[in-house]
Amino acid sequence: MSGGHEGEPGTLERAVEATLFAAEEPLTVDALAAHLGGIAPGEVRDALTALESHYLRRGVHLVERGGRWHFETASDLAHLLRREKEQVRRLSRAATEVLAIIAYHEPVSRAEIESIRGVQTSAGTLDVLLEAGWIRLAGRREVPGRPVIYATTPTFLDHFGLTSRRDLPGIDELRAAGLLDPVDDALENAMRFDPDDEGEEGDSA
Amino acid sequence: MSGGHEGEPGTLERAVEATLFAAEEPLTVDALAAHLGGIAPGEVRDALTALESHYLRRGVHLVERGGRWHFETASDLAHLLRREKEQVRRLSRAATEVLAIIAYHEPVSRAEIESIRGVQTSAGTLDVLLEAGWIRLAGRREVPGRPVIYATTPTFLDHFGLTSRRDLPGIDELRAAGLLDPVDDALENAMRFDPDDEGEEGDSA
Amino acid sequence: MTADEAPLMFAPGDLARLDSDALYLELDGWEGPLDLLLDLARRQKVDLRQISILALVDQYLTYIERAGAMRLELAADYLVMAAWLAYLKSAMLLPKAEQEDPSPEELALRLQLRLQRLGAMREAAARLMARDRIGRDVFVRGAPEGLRTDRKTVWRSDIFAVIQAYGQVKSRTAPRIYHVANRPVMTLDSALERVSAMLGVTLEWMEIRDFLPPHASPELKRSALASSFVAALELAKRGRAELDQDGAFAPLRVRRLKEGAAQGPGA
Repeated sequence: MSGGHEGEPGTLERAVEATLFAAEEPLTVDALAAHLGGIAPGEVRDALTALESHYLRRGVHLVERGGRWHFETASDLAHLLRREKEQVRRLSRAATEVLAIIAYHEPVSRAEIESIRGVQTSAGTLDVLLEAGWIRLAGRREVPGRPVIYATTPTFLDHFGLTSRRDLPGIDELRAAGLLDPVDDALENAMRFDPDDEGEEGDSA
Repeated sequence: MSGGHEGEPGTLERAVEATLFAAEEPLTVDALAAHLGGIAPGEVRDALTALESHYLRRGVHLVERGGRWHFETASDLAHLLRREKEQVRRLSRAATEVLAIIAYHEPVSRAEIESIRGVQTSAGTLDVLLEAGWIRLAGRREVPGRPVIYATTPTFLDHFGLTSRRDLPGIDELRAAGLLDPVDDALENAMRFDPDDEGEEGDSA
Repeated sequence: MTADEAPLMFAPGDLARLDSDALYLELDGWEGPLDLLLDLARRQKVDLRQISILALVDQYLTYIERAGAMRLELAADYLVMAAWLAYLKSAMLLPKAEQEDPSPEELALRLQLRLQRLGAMREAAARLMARDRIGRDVFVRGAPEGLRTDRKTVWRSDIFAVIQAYGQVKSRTAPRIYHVANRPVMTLDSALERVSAMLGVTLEWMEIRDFLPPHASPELKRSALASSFVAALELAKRGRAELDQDGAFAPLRVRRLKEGAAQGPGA
């Protein structure tokens, strides 16, 4: 990498830039390294960091979503770029809630989703989210009945501009307040301890 | 970034950058101006000029083709878009036999190869040798049907470390080396199992 | 709060709608009793942790009563919840004395915790939907060139493999000459002749070994033994000789049959 101030981007930086521009989907550091002919991942990471800061002031940003990198337009330009045709999937309120519950609790079973919402979840709601590529089947919970459990996907992080699940709005506060713990755990904590207690130890997240 | 000539890109420059990045096809100055809410074309042109020079050193260039602007991979990095991945494979036994027959008998037609080998030879086997660059079409035999005849190439001599075909040991030498001793084919196969060999005769790999 | 969330957030003036005809529309928007309870709780404009379950229960029951009066086909879920809340209410109003295991306080707390969780998720969903979303607020490259990886096979071999392969082809396809060794044998015919002649000498039992040529090579001897045995069998079949053996592998003896006793098919 050519040192100094920004000025001339190094060869690898240019190669990473070109590759990510041309890629049809976000790429991991490893995928980039492999595509560039077996560069050390560390060097790719350095190039990404340099690019990220270079593009910070531009109309296009380099962002990391769930370990995968891609370019996207700067969010502050949204008002200029918004398209006439709505490209974004409109979600029903039910689907929105289910998505949030999965994202904040993952992995989570349908029964657990239903216990939070207090209503049955129609199969169609999960289908919509699966089809959008935002959630996936994440195996089965090893409890009687072995229910299927759901989790979010990298595409979900990508779509909502989240670097990782830790970026979910307010997730730290919700966890600290015990609001991501099952009601039974919270109840036990509330009955046993001072209500102000944060019920942290039952944390299963 | 030390101020320099470039400095912070202005909002219009950033907007043009983002618009061209997100566009599905190259855009004219007028289309850009309209898309950005009726900016004066002159300003758009200025922004394009600034962008063009900014991207000159990058891995992606802003280029104009027939009055339309778009981003494209820097030409010196175009090879990144189409990478070749080399995969080394050992020549199958069938192909090795065919190659040996061509080397010893060249120029030789497929029918002659088959009569020497005593088994049919799939077109795929010859294709592999052609692809490897070890054999070439050496014209046609002037007999009824004018079959294609094959011969080895300089690449063949090169790869196998031969100065000329005369370096190939003669029949007498082969016999002396025990290479003409009858072998039980089944036993022989069992002794030197070659994973590439499987189904070679029938397939076209 | 973007346009997406508008239907699920209630403006401060919403309470008024409780008394209006809009009731059914709101029911359409709700999926179940917990939903309705949460909404009622929100209207109290208090933190869900401070909420008065008793007040909430009252509101819910009032609501269901009115809705029921106007429209009968209220979902069973709503009525079950109403019944359960009515029970909860009465339990909470009764003296604390000897309550059943899940105390009304516990039931109320459980309800409150559930509402908190649903409320938290609903808010989280709203915040999630309000983020800059790809295809709406931010855009990825419109026409990416795409990356392609062409696999190219590089073939590898070596000269020994080629020479060896040629040797195998040659040896596999070379015409093979089969030699049949010319071994010394005694044919059945000559054995028959020999045994017949020797049997003519005496009427005594003779061991089959005695019929063999005394100076023959071991190979010829084995052949002679086999042929002589078959010859003996043949003679027995013709009624000209009889065989005798004490047991398996015991010496095999042969004797000429008297001419008169011969009933064979004739020679």
